[in-house]
Amino acid sequence: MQRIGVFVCHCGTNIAATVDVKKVCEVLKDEPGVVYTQDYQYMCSESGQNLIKDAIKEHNLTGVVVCSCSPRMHEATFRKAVQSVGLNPYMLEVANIREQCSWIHKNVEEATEKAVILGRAAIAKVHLNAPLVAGQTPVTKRALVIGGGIAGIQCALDIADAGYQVDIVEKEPTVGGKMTKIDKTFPTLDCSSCILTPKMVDVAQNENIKIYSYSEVESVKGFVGNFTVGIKRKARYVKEDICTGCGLCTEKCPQKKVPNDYNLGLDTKRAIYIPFAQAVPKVATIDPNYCTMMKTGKCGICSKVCSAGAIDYTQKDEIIEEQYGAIVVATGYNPIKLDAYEEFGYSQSPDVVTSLEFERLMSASGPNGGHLVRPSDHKEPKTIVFIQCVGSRSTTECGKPYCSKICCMYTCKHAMLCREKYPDTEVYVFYIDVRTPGKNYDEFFRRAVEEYNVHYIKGMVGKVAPSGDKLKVQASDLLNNEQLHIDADMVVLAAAIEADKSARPLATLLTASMDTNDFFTEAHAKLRPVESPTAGVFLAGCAQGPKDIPETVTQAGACASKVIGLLAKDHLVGNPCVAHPDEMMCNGCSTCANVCPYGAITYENKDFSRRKDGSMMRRVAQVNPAVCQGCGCCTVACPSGAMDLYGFSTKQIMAEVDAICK
Amino acid sequence: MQEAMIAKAKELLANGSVSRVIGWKKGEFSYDISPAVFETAEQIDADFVYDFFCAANVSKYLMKESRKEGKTLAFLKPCDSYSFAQLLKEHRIDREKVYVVGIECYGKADINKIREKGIDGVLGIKEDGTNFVIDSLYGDATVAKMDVYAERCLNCKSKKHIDVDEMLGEEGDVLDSKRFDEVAKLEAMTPDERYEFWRGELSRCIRCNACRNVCPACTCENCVFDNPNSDINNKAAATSFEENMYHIIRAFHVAGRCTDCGECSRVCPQNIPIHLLNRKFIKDINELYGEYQAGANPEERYPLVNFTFGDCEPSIVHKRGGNQ
Amino acid sequence: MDNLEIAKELQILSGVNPRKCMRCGKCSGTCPAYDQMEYHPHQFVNMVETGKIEKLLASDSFYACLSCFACVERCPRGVEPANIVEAVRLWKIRQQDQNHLHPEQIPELLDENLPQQAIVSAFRKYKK
Amino acid sequence: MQVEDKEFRPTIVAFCCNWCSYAGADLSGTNRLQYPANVKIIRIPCSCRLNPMFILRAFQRGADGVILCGCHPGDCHYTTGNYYARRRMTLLFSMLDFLGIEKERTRVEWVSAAEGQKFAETMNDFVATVTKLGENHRLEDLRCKKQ
Repeated sequence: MQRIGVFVCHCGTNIAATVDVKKVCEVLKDEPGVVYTQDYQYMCSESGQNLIKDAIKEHNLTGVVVCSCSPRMHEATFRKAVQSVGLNPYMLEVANIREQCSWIHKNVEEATEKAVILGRAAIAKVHLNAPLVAGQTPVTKRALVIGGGIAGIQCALDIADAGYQVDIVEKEPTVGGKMTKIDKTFPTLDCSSCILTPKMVDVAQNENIKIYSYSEVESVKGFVGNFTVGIKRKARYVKEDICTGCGLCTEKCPQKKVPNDYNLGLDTKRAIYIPFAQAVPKVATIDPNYCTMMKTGKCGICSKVCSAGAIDYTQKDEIIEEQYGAIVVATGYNPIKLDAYEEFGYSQSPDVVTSLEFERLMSASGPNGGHLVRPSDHKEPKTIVFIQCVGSRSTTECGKPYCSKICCMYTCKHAMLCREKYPDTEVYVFYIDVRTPGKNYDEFFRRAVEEYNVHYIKGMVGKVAPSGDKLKVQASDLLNNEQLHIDADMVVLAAAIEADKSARPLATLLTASMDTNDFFTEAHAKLRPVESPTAGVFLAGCAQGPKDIPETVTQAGACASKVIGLLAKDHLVGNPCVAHPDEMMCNGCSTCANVCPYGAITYENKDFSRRKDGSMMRRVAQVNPAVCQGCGCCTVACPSGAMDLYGFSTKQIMAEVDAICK
Repeated sequence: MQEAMIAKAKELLANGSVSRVIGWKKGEFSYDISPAVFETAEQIDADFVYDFFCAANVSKYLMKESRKEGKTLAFLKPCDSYSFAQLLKEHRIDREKVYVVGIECYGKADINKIREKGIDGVLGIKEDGTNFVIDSLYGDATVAKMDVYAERCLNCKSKKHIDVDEMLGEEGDVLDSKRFDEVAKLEAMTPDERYEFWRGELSRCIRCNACRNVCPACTCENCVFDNPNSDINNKAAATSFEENMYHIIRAFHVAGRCTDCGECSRVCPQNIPIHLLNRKFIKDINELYGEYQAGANPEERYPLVNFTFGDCEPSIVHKRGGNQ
Repeated sequence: MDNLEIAKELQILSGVNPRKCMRCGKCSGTCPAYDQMEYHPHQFVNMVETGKIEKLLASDSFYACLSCFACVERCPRGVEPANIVEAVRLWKIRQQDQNHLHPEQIPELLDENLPQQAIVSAFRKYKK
Repeated sequence: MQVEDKEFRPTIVAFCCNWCSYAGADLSGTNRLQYPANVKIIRIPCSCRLNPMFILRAFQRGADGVILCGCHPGDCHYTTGNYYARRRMTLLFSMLDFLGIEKERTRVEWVSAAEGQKFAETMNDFVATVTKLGENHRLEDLRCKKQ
C-alpha cells in the first residue's frame, strides 16, 4: 500500500479565500493510503518545498499529492523538489484547486467540496503511479531560422556567434525583409539601409550561416533536438554560384511591364530582376509568370547577354532535407488589404496610399528617387492628411481588434520628414490616441508637433471623396466639437499590420499554436515570450505580434540565447510518459502504427514458445521511446488495451473518473 | 456443388499442395452445421458437406490453421472472403499458408425462419427452382426461398470474392442492397422508442460471448472483457448498464473493420439483431466519411485509423440525430 | 424613472452597448447631417452611456438624423449610433403617449414634395 | 458525498487536452470567469487519449454529462490527435443516440489556449443543457447510485 502525503496550498488568499483549506486537509486525511496531510501559505515557496521534503523523509512517503495551482505552473517545481530527496519525480500529482476551483467559484462550501473531490482524484491517480525514468535523445547542433528579415538576421548572427551552424530560409529573392523598404527609422531618423545592409553582408559572409533565399519550408518532421526539415528551393532560373550580380541582364530584358513588388507595385521592373542594389545574395531572379521565354520559349536575350552563362531556363524546384535541433520562426508582417475600406477611397484614387507606399515614395531608392510627388499627376502635394488606426482597433471582420503599435511612431516620422523636406506643405494627422511609449518616443512626437508644426487633430476621418484633383476629407474634430472639411492632395492611411500569410501553413507544419489573429502563441505571455508551446520552436519579431524594430531585435537576441541554451546540451532528457505495449496481449494488427503521428511503432516477430497451441512466432508491436511523444492515440486504437501509456494509463484515468463521480 | 468441392479437396490433398482442408460437417441435426478440418480423403468422404445450411464463416479459423505447417485449403463464400481480406490486412493470417478456393453462393436458409413456417424435424434441404424442398420427419414441404433466406442473404451486399487463388462457379459482383433500411427505420424512431427497443433486445443478452467468438473482426489475443486489469472485465451482466456497455464497446472495437458478414446475429441464441449495431456504424461511416466496405481494398486504411481535414464535427449528431 | 434607468431602457430598446464606443468620432466625421445637429452622433452614444437624457430629449438634434446608417456601417467598434437615435425618438414619442402610425394610415399622409429619403427612413423605422 | 438538496445538480466530467483546453480552462480561471462547480476536469495528454470506455465509466459511476475539450483541428500539439478523436467521438455519439440515450449528454468542443472566455461559456451552456435533461437514468448503474 502506498504511503501518500497530501499538501494543500493557500496560495496566499487565491485559494484560501474560497476554499476552506483546513477542511480539505481534514477530509483527505482519512482517504485510503494517506498518512500525512499539511496545508501551508505558499507551497511553491522555498519553505513550502522544504515542508514537503521534510515530510517525505520523516514519514518515508512513497507518493505526494499537492493541491495547489495548475500543474502547468508548478508541476516541474514540485517534481524537482521531491526528486532532491530521492522520491521519483513521477510519483507526484498536482490537483488544480486554484484556476479550476477557487478562482471560478464564489460559494465557499461548493468550492471546498470540489477541492476535496479534485484532491481525491489526484490521490486515486498517485496510487497507480509508477516510478518513471526519462530517456535521452541526442541534439543536432544546428539551428534553422525561417524568415530573413531583421529578426531572422539578428537571431542568425547571434547563434552563429556562439559557433553553431544556422540556415536561413527566406521566401523572397533577398534577405532584409520589410526594413529594406523603409527609408528612415524612428526615433533617431537614421537611414534604414545604413544600419541593415552591413548586417546583411555579415550574414552573407559568416561561415556558420547558410542562406536559402527564394526558398520555403516544405515539411517538418521529428521533435525538439531532432527536426528533419524539407526546404523547397524555388526555381530561380539563374545559377546562384555563377551569377556575379552585374545586372546586365536586368537592363536588356525586353519585358518591362512587371509590377515591382519592392516598390509595392508603384513602378515596374523587368522579368529578370535584382530587387535592389544592396540585395543579398546579389543574384538575378526570373519571374516565370512574365518572362516570355518561360511562357512562349521565344526570347532568351538574358542568357545571350550573360557573360558568366548563369541563366538556366530548365531549373526546377528542388527539395533538400536538413537536420536541425531548433527552429526560429521570424516570418514577419504585412499591412492588411484596404479594399474593404471604401470610406477612405483607397481603391478609388491613386493618391490615397498606405504608409508603406508613402515610405517608398519618400525613399531615395523609391519609384521617384526620393522626390515626393502624387502618384496620379506627379505634382508635389501641398496638403497631406494622415489617418491613423485604419483597420486597427476595429472589431469588424475586415479589421483587426488589436493596436498595431508602430503606426503612431512611423506616421509622426513621416509627418516630420515631410515638413522638413517640403516646409510649405500642410500636414494633418487625424488620431484617436497617439501611443508613443518607447525611449525618446514621446520627445520625438512632441518635436514633430512643436518644431515642425504638424497639425495633430483628435478625431477620426469619416469620409475621403476624390473630387477633381483634390481629395475631400471629412472628419470630426472632437476637442473643438466640429466637423472639418479639408481638401487634401494626398491621404496616407496607417494600415493595420497582420501576420505574414505564410505563417498559418507553417504553424500547421510545426504544430505550433496560433491565436485568432494568426500570430504565433507564446508559451507564456509574460515569462516565456520567445518560445512556442511546441518544444524546440522559438518566435522572433512580428510573427509573435506587432512590434517595432528595437523590440524585434531584442526578441531576436532573446531567441538566440534560448537556441544556444538548447544546442549547448549534448542530449535532451526525453519525455518518460511514453506508450508501452504488453507483448503477451498484442495482436500485431498494426492499428496503433496506423494512428501514430510520429511513426514510433515498429513490429517484430517474437518467439512465444510457451504458447500451448504450438504457435511459436507472433508479430508484436515495439515502441521507440525516443520518438514517442506520449499522445496516447495508439492506446485507444488498440482494441485489446495491450498498448498503455506511462503517466496517463487506462487504470489511472479510470481511477480518476471513479474518484470524481463517487 | 458439394461434389465439385469434395473432388477439388481430395485432388489438392492428394498432390500434397495442401496439408488440410477446412470445410463443414453435420452436427447433431442436419441443420446444425459446424466448420471442421479434414486431413485425409476418407474424412472428407465421411463428413464433408456443403448445402444450404452451411452459413458459417470459416475465415476466423484460418488464423489458427495457418500457423500450422503446410498449406490449408479453404472454401470461402463471397462474404467470407471479405472477412479473410480484412484479417490479412491486420496480419492475422499468413497468406502463403492458405490456398483459397472461392465458391459461388446463392444464399443460405435460416432454420428459425423454417421453424416459423411450422416445419419441424428437418432432415435435409434441396433446391428446386425458386423454392426449397425440405424433407422432414413429417414428409416433404416446399417453401419459397425468399421466405426462409437468412436476413443477410436477402440483403446480400456482394457476390464478389476478394483475393482468391481459384474459383468454383463464376464470380459475381457487388450488389447494392437495402441492408440499411432496418437501421434507417430505427433511426426514424424517437429516442424514447429506440431506447425501449434496444432495452427490450439487449436485456435478453445472456453474455454467452458467442457473437464475440464467431466474429472475424473480434480477434484479440486477450479480449478486454476477459482481461482482469482492464477495469471493464465482467462475465454475466449484472445491470442494464453492463449490457449496454458490452455491446457498445464490442461494436466500437469492430467499427470500420466489420465486413457485415452477419455471423453475430446468426449465432446469437437469443436472436438479438446485433448486426444492426454494426450496420449503424457502417451506415454512419458511409454517410459521414464516404462509402467504405471493410476488406474490399487491402491497401486502404479503415475509417477509424484515417481522417481528412474536412471531417464533420461531432455536433452533427446533435443536429442530425433521430427526431425528437 | 431617473436618468440612469432611462439610459438602461434606451440601451435595451436600441440593442446597443454604448460602452463599446472608443470615442474615435468616426460616426460624427461621416455624418452628412452633422451641422444641423446640436449634439453629434458620438455625443449621443456618450450621453446615453452617462445618462444625460433630459439634455438629449430637450434638444431636437436627433430629428436631424436622416437614418442613412453611414455611422453604423463605418463604426470600427460595431456600436450602432443610428439605432440609439431611433431608440431616443421612439422613447420621445412614447413619452407623449401618441400611438404608433399604422402602415395603412401612411398613404393619405403622403404629399408629393416629401423627399424620398424621408419616406425610406420612415419605413426603416417602422420595421423595428 | 454529493449533497442532494432539492433541485438537481448534475455531475459533469470534462476531459481536457493538456496543451490547449486545459490551458484554456486555466485562462478562464485566471480571468475569474465563473462556471458551475459541478464540472470537474481530468487532464489527458491529447483529445485522442479519450477512450470510449472512460465516457461509459463516467456515466456508470453517476456522471450526468461528459464533455471532451481538445485543440482546434490543425492546432493539435501531436499534429493529428484531434482528427482521430473527432471521428471516434462522432461515431460514438451517433451510436449512443441510436441506443436512445439523450444526445445532449455528450459533447465535444475545440477550445484553444487563448479562449478562456469560450471555455467558461461552453461549461455554463453544457451544465444548463444537462440540468434541463435531468438525471442520467439511461446509462446509470444502480449499484453506483448515491443513496
